[in-house]
Formats: sequence, C-alpha cells, structure tokens
Amino acid sequence: MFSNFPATPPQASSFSREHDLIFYALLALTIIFTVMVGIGVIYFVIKYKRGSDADRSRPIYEDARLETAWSVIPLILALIMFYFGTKLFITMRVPPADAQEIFVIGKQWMWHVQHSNGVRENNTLHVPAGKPFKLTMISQDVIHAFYIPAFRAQMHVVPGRYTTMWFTPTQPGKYHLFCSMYCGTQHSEMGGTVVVMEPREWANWIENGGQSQASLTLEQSGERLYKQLACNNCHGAEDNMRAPSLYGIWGKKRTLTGGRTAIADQSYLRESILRPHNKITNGYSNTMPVYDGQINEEDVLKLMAYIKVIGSSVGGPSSSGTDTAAAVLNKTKGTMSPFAANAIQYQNSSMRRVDSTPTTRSGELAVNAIAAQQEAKGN
Amino acid sequence: MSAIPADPNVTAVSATPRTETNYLNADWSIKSWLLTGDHKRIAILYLVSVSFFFFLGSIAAGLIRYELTAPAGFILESETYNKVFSAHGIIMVFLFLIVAIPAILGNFLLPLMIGARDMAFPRLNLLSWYLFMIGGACIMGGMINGGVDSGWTFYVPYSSMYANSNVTMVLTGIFIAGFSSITTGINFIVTTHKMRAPGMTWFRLPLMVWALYATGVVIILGTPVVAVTLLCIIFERVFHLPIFSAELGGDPVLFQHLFWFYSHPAVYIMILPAFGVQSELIANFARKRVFGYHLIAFSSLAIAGLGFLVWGHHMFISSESMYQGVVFSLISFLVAIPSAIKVFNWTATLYKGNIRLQTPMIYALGFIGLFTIGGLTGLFLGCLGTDVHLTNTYFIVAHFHYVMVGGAVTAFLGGLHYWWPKMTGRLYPESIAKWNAVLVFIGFNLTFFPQFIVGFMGMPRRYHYYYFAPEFQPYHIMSTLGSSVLALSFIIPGLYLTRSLSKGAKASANPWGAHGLEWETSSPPPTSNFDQIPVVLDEVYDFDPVTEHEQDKAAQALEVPSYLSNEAKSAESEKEKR
Amino acid sequence: MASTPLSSDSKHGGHSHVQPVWLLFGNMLWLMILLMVTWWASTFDFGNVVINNVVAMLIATIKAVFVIWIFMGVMHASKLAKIWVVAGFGFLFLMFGILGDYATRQFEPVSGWETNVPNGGASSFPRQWPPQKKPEQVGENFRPRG
Amino acid sequence: MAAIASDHGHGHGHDEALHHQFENMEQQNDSYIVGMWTFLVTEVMFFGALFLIYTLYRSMYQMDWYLAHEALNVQMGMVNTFVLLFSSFTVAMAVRYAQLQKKWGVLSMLAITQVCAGAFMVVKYFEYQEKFGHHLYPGPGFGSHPEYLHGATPNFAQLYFGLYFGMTGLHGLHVLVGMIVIGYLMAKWWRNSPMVTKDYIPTELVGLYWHFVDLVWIFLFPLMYLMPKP
Repeated sequence: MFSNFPATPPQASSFSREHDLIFYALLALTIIFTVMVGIGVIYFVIKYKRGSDADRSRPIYEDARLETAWSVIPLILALIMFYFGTKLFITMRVPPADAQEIFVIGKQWMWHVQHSNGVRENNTLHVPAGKPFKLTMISQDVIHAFYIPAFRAQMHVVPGRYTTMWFTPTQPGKYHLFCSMYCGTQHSEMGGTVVVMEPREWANWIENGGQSQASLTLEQSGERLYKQLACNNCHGAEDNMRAPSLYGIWGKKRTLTGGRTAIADQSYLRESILRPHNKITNGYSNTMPVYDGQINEEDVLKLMAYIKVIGSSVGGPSSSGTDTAAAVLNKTKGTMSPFAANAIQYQNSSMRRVDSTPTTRSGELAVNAIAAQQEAKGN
Repeated sequence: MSAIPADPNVTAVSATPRTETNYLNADWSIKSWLLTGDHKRIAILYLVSVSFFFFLGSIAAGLIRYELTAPAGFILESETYNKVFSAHGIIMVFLFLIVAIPAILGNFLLPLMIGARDMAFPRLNLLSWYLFMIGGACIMGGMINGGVDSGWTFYVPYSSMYANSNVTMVLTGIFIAGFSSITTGINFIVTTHKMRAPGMTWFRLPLMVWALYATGVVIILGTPVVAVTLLCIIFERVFHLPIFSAELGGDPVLFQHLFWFYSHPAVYIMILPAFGVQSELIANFARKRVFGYHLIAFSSLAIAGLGFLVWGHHMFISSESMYQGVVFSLISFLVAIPSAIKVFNWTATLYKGNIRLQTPMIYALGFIGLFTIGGLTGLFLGCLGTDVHLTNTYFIVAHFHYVMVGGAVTAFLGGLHYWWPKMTGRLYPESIAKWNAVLVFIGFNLTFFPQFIVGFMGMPRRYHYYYFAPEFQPYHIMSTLGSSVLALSFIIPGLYLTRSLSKGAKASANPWGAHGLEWETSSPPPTSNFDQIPVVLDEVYDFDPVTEHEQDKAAQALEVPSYLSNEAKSAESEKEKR
Repeated sequence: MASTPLSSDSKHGGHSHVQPVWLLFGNMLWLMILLMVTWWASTFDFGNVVINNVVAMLIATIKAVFVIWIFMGVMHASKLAKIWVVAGFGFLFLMFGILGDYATRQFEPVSGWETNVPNGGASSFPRQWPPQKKPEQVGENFRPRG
Repeated sequence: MAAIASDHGHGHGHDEALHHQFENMEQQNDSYIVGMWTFLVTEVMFFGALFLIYTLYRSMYQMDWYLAHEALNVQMGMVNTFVLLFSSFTVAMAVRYAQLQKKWGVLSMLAITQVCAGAFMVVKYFEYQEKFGHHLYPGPGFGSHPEYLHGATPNFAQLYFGLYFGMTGLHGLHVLVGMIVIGYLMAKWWRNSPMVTKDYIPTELVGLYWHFVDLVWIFLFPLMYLMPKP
C-alpha cells in the first residue's frame, strides 16, 4: 500500500544521507519533547483535577535548579544541532575545485540549462552519477530558485548577480526539478526533471550533443558571436589605440581609470560586456557601445567562455571546470570531448568513489569532432 | 488578589441592582460608538471588524485548500490562484494576526488589569481603529479591484517591476494599517509605564500586561522599517525612483533584509500576546500562582529583544553570505530557548493545582501541545543544513500555521471565551464550547500535519499545480478534509457567542472566581472602569492550592456542582425567592 | 521598582523647567558654528575616505546631541524619556547589522560572487515599464491550455 | 487587595487641563512627553531604514555617487540648513513662552518658524526645478544631458537621484506636515483656547516634532550635499 504513498523524498545526492541524518535527529528531539510535555500535562490534569484528593501542601513557585535545568539542556541540544547543521551547510556552499560547471539561466517560467561543452537543455538537466557539478545561475527578470528535492539542494537565482550551487548525484533515476521562489503566473509550471544517468550512458548522451541542437561548444559559439558583433575590429591580438587586447586577461588584475583595480573574473567580464562604461581600462576612454539590452544572458555566457579561451594556454586561478580545458581554439585536433573521456575513465576506475579525484585533462578539445559530425549530418 | 477571597461556589450576588449603567448600555447612539474614547468600546469595534476580516481570510484559505485537492486544480486559473493565496496571506497577517489579540483583548484589558480608568491617549486609540479601517478598506479595495498576486512578502523584482496587479493600492493599505499598529503600541507602552494603580509595582503586574508591553516595544521598533520598505516599492512603481531595481545596480536582497527585519519581529507581535493570554488562563484555571513568574516575564522581554536579531534565517538560501547564515542560525537557536522556558513553566504550573477543565483551559492545554510542535519544527528551519532543503516548501507552511493558528488563534479563542463574561456581561454555553474546543484541536492537526510530510517530500510553497508529482495528492486530500473540520469549528463559536449576547445567562462580576483587577469591577464594567482607583496590596495570582482544595471539597460535598452550571441555577433560585 | 507614578509624591502643578533665552540662543549659535565646521570638513581631506566620512558623521552627531539635549528639552525631561532617546538611536545601530551581509560577501569561497565592487552589474534584460511580454510556451511541464 | 479603595488622589483642586484618565498633572505631562518620544523613535526607525539603503549603495558605488552628487547646489543646501536651525531656535522660544503663558510671544515665534519653513520649501522647490530641468529625475528620460552627470555612470547615478528625491522628498513632506500642525497650533493660540493656554504640553509636542524634522536634515545635508572625495 505504501509503494505509491511515499513519505520521504528519494536520496539521490551526496548531501541526502547526511541531511536526512540531521532531519531525523531533529524529528526525534521534537517527538521526545512533545511527548514529555504532553504526558506531563495529562498526568497533572488527571492527578490534580479539581476536587481530587492529592497532596497539595507546599506548592513550589520558584525552583532555580529546575529552571536552570530546562534552560541549559535545550541550549546544549540546540548547539549540537547547530553544529551539525552548519557543517553540512558549509559543505553545501563550498563547491569542490574539480566540479564541472553548468550554467543555468532562470527566465520567467522556464529554465535554460547550458552545459559547458555547448549542450543546451530547457527545463531538464542530465548529469552522470558520481561526478560533482557546480551550477552557476543567474535570472533574467525576477528571483527564482533552483530546487531539486531529491538532491536536498536549493538556491535562489537572483537577477544581477551569479549565485552558485553544487551537488554530486549518486543514484541514477529521474527526479523533480522545481522553481521554489514565487515568480509569477506559471510559477508552479516552471520546473521539469533531473535525469541522473550512468556515466557511460551520460558520455554518449553528451557526445551526440544531447537531444537539443547544440552543434557548437560554448567557446565556439562564443567565437562566432565575437566575430558577429565585430568585437575583433577593436580588440585585436595586442593593445591598440582603440581598445585593450583581451588575450589572456582571464583572472588577471586589470587597472582601471581612476586608479581602481579589478580581477577579470566572471562578474567583471559580464559587467564590461554589458556596461563597459562602469569599468574602463586605464588609458582608454568610454567608446565601447553598451550591450546591455542588446544581447541576452546566453550570449554573455558564450562571449565570456570564448574570452577565457582566447590566447591563454592554461586556465586562470578561478576554479570553474571549463578553465582547465582551455586550449587555443584553432590549434586543437582532439578526438573525443573531454567530458566523455573523463566520464568513461571514471567508469573504468576500480572503485566507485563518490568524490573521485579528477583526471587531468590532456588539454585537447574535441570540438572539431562534434562540429565535423554535425556538418556531415547537416549537408 | 482580592482581600476577601471570592468564594467561587457561593456566587457573590452583586449588591448593586442588575441593570446599572455600564459601558455598553451607557449610550446607544451610533455617534457614541464611532467617536468613543473608551478603550472598552474601541475593543468591541476592533472585535467586530477583525472578525469580519478573519472571515474573509478564511474564505480565501478554504478556496486554496479546495483547489489543491486535485493535482491540476479545479476551478481556478493560475493567475487567480496566486491572487487568492496572496489575499489569504495579506488579510490574515496584516488585518487579523497582528491586530487580533493586542487590539481586542489588549485594548480591553490593559487599563482594567493595571487599575487605570482608560488608556493613556484615548483619542489616539480611536485614531488607531480608524487607521485600521482605512488600511483595511484600501487592502480590500485592491483585492476587489483585481487582487494582488505577489504574495504577502512582496519580493522586489516581481512586486515592483513585473507584477501588473494593483500592488500599489494594497501596499498603501498595509502602510496605513501599520500606523494603526504603531499607535496601539504607543498606547500600550505609555499606559503600562505611567498609569498603574498605586501599589501595582512591575512584579505585581499580571503576565498578560508584561506580554502586551513586550509586544508594544516590538511594534514600535519594527513597524516603521517595513512601512518605509513598502513605501520604497510604492516609490518605485509610481514615481520610478529606482531603489531596489536590479537593472540599475540596486540589490533585491536588500529588500529581503529590510522586509524580514520587521517581519520576524512581527511573528513575535502575533505570538507574545498569545503567551500573555496563556499565562492568565493556566494560572486562573489551575488556581495556582504561575511557576517562575519572574522567568516568564523576563522571557517575554527576551523574545522581544532577540526577535530583532534573527531575521536572516528567512534568507539562508537567498544569496545571503555564508557567514551571515551561520551567525543567524546560532541566534535563531538561542531565541528558541525563552519559548521553551515558557512552555515548561506552564506545565509546571499545573503541578499541585486545582485544575478546572472549562473551555478556556482546554484551549490553553491545546495551545501548549500545538505550540510545542510548532516551536520545535522551527528548529528544523533554523538549522542551516535542513533549511536548505525545507525552506520555501510546505514544511514552512505547516510550521508557521502550527505557531499562528495553533498558537495565536487558539489563545485568541481561549482568551475570548475567558473574558467574554467581562466584555459582554453574558455567559456562553459551556458544553458546546468545550466540545468545539476539542474539535478545533482535531481539525487543526488533521489539516496541517500532512503538510509537514508533503513539505519534507519537497512540494514548494505557492504551487497551484502538482500534476507532475501526483505522490503529493493523498496528503493534500487529508489536509482539505481537516480544513473543512477546522472551518466548522471556527463557525460554531461565532454562532453561540453572538447568540449568548441576547440569550446567555447574566454573568456576575467574577464568574470564574479568578484573581485579577479586571474581575474586581462589575461585568460589563462601567465606563470609567472603577468607582475609585483600587490600591493593590498583594501579589498577583495569590491562590493557595490547599484552601482552594478545601473549598472544592466543600462544594462537592453539597452536591452543588461548584463551577459554571451552578451560576445559572443560582440565578433561577434567586428569581423564585423574589 | 516599588514606586508607581501615583503613589510617588509628585510636586503639584508639574511645571517643567523653563529654559533661559541665552541658553537657547547660545545653542543656536553653537550649532551654526558646527555647520560651518561640517562644510569645512567636507572640503578638507583627512587622509583616506573612511576618516572623512567618520569626521562628517561625528560632527553631525554632535549637532544632533545638542539639538536633542537643549532644544528638545531632554535635559530636564523624566528619566524614562532619556532612556527612550538612547534606546531609539541605539536600536538604529542594531539595524545596520544588515550591512554585515554585504561586508562578508567578498570572503565567499565561490568565484563569480563579489569582486571588489559588491554588485557586479545588472541583468541584461531591457527595462520595460509596464512589462508586456508573453512567455514562450516550451518545456515539458506546461499544461496544454484549453 | 482593592476592596478598600483609598480616596487619596482627589484632595487637591482639579486643574482644568487635567484629562479624566490621569490622576495629576505631573503624570499627564510625563505621559505626553514619553508618548511623543515613543512616536519619535518610530520616526527615527522610519528614516533610519532609508539612511541604511543610502549607506549601502554609497559604499557600493563611491566614485559614481561622488561624481553624481556634484550636480547638487551646496549653497542652497547651506541656506536651507541655516533656515532650519533658526526655525528650531524660534520653536524652542515659542515653547518657552508657552510655559510662561505669554500668548503674543508664542504667536510671534511661531510666525517666524512658519516663515522659515516656507523659505525652506521654496528653496527646495528651486532645487528640484533645477534638477528636473537637467533631466536628473530617474526614469526613462534620465541623463539625457550627460554633462550634468559629471561623468558618473548613468545607472548608478539614477540610484543616487532616486534616493535623493526619495529622502529629501519625504523630509519635505514632514516639513509640510509640520507647517500645517504649527498653523493649527497658532489658530488655537489666536483663539485663546484653554487647550493650549492652560497647558504648555501641546506646544511642546509640536516643538519636539519640529526639532526632529530639523534633526533629520542635520544628517541628510552632509550625507547628500557634502560628500568627501573617495
């Protein structure tokens, strides 16, 4: 009878077990205290009912010992629960260095999910079991919240800044994906499914670009957009009179007008693409057109991915997964996308450890293979 | 507290003739009611208007529950469903919970309990009622004109930029109703400080007065912050002054900070008066002084103080910084301690008392049970690890309903029944009321306990459809079943209490034999409360359980059931004698 | 705390302290001098920007204290009024705890959060008012409409 | 406890100004003062939230806000501050005369205060007029003349002017309400109504409100007009 009458969400991520431990501990505490108070009340009501002859001499009104007891004991229990809760919270908020990055854009009443090798999905998320994934999320209009009950993971998606969430799926299967922050009319329909697949299965899925038509990797579509928007007219290989060069700026410190400095990370790049007048590189004037309102968040992500890859052979200090796969685009002659290779190698590894150490990438980016395959299919 | 221990079973037939003038029949004209300065009449005006708004809010609640029984909804479109749950939230929070106990019971009882003739500023008290009605009219005007679909929290980018329902009208209504709450707060603070009867020192104050004082302090320090935050949204919508807009570099999270800086203390505004009522009921129906009087009084102030330090636990996953989250989680656990102390002290008060199981006491005992569950489930949400999974789900909906409906509404009903004879001079039918109290307890648990489970399973808040997750449906069916029982159990008191206004037996000055200055004057009390200002000579709730026990034994020996029903019988016997 | 307002033998009539004219006029002159000091302080650079701000606020607070203490007559008001003044302004600092969140944001371990400018930028969606946009009906969760 | 209500408090003669719910004048006066201060605490929190928003955004966009604030006219601000300080002095004098129950002293001082308040509003009107002319009012037309922005980025400058108009507008509204209340008080004094002649408290309460309005401007002026260079 209870098969289709579940009372607990599935445990499908590395957080679930530890979260449920704390949850059931708190549940036990609640039951103990409620039963204690309940029995106390019922017993006193029955024993000292009006007219019942029970000894009522020397009633106690103040008892310092008792009062300190039931102040200190709940305090200690509370602090214990606080400690475990905070430990889990910190693991939830600090993504591991080797987590693969997925970009999520919340838009009024749908989710765009963008894998860093170009595969795009709407309202669904395909991830392999056993690999940590870091989601960098932003909203294009109102506050949403990316919530996967089975992974016990939830984070607001705020317009105007990136928020981050990470998890390591462990149990293959299909789980719910909800938007848990009220965002308008179809707030209850803004969700979908998270599909956790076997690593090999996922490698094939990512290999043929998933169902959606992602023919190009993020960097490639970024490069195409870079040329389409004629960025290379001003931003050449070296700093020239019109604009600073963007080669190898990822992660470096940039000196700006007015003596301010900023590290060229994701927020800086996004800010400088959308509103260049906010942070003008030293020695230049406010000549770059404003792209705020011309291009949407996905284009920003593509340009940013491409700018990271321009000219820099090794990724910058920041920990997002794509950086380690950087290779100058026009040189590579790879065979298989790094994700697929990495996933399969993971599959063959003898023991399936949940937080498997990442294999160092060979640095080859197999984008051309996918592109060639696409063209073959296309014409 | 009375120098001559009022003998509960020998009803002191008050010497003065039955039809002496009191605050109700002093003047029947409409003008005397609408321009009154008398705190008791203002309390009655509040009672009528707040009950009306509670009725409207309950209709919205019924509609939500009915709509959620089917995964793909029954009669509402998503747009209307969003407006219905926003209406339920706004009406219940701003027009019922924040106002009910402070403005009705607080206004009526504070001057009576401290031996004053009236509130410190009677005309300001009347202004508070008018501001409440104007605010309520604006909110209801907004609702009728098309409703607002941004939820009662009005999170910014949606409420200021993307909601095209009449948010501005409802926000001005809440802004005005906020000032009604501020004026009530000013009255409470100044009256408690300045208008106490001679001999009524701070530690002879009834615990209800302590709770109302703490509520006044929280109102004064919190309400203006939300008033200006909502004003900023009005600025943004009407005058295009961009304050929180993310497009221009503003920060939507700042709105959440300012909103919750008020809204968490607001939940303490709702629950602190309920603690006050609870202490009065437990003390007077267990016929014993409250266990740890000083601790309960100080824990009220502690809750009022700590209540302002914990707003961040509403925002653990809203891109608030991690370190801020850890600090707020720690302080949230500390704020749970005073509430736990109160519950244990009430339970300890029952030890060696003479417990009378009349209706107010059943509500009080129900309160202890429900508030314990409500409070402890709050720990799930204060603890960081579990909050990431449970926030914004039905677990939170169940938690705050356990504390608000299980706590504030149960205490409100208990207090209303307990002081009904004093407010109206009539007795309510004891047996119906007693069974209805049990029905409230059952209906409530059946409604909101399943929501804990469906919340833990991950159903988000404010969801109209869940056809993609049919496993939630059984719990929603149980919850709707319970909500119909609960609705019934809220209608029944409305009926028998209004009926008791005309048909109820006359109440003596002290039908419960309770101790307290409000029971010294006649019921309903004269317009100026006391003939002379009483002088308080001894401690509060000074029952002596042993002598109480002997009186109970003596009463039972005479086979005259000593409590209430005896009241009606003695009234008839007195008529025959005449 | 045994005293209550009624039982304490209060002096009758309750005429509060009448303030001499020279005190009021002197206070006004003193405040005008402080105003000039504020203006001078804003033009004069005290090293880094934090000190400038602190100095400006310090002078404003001194002016506020003089207005409250003398003009508003808190000097001879009851002890309770004095407590209220201190509590009211003191509570304001409690509210500035909200800024604690913004102060601790740059120490977050996750890249992409705050660089030195706490709020990197703004959403790229064009700002329309009032918002008229039809959401695209795509994704498997949409219930087919009528 | 209360059965023998001692008839203590009614010996002395009734002041006409004593309201029915108070026992003696000292209790009544103190209640009104504490009640007014409680209301002023709510006003402090009311403006406090706005100052908090100002502090946060100024710490986030120091350079742009410094550039945007140069569009403000410091001389007009100084004049306004002098005017308000002087009106604070005249209101304090009015309260003093009320305590001494000198009708014409009160009326003359209150008249000067009204004139000062009027001057403040007129100066504010000119300031706003100038800003509207330069298209500095936030909204679609903001910043169409970039030379008035002194090089500040339009987005963050719009935040600054949004808060500028919000806070000074709200403060101006409080000055307006103050003028209405002082007008009502002067009418009462003019007609020798016992409410004000016998009892100095109403005049003192209006004085407290006016001093608070001046207090807000004392903080608003340096924050808005006199920004130190970041």
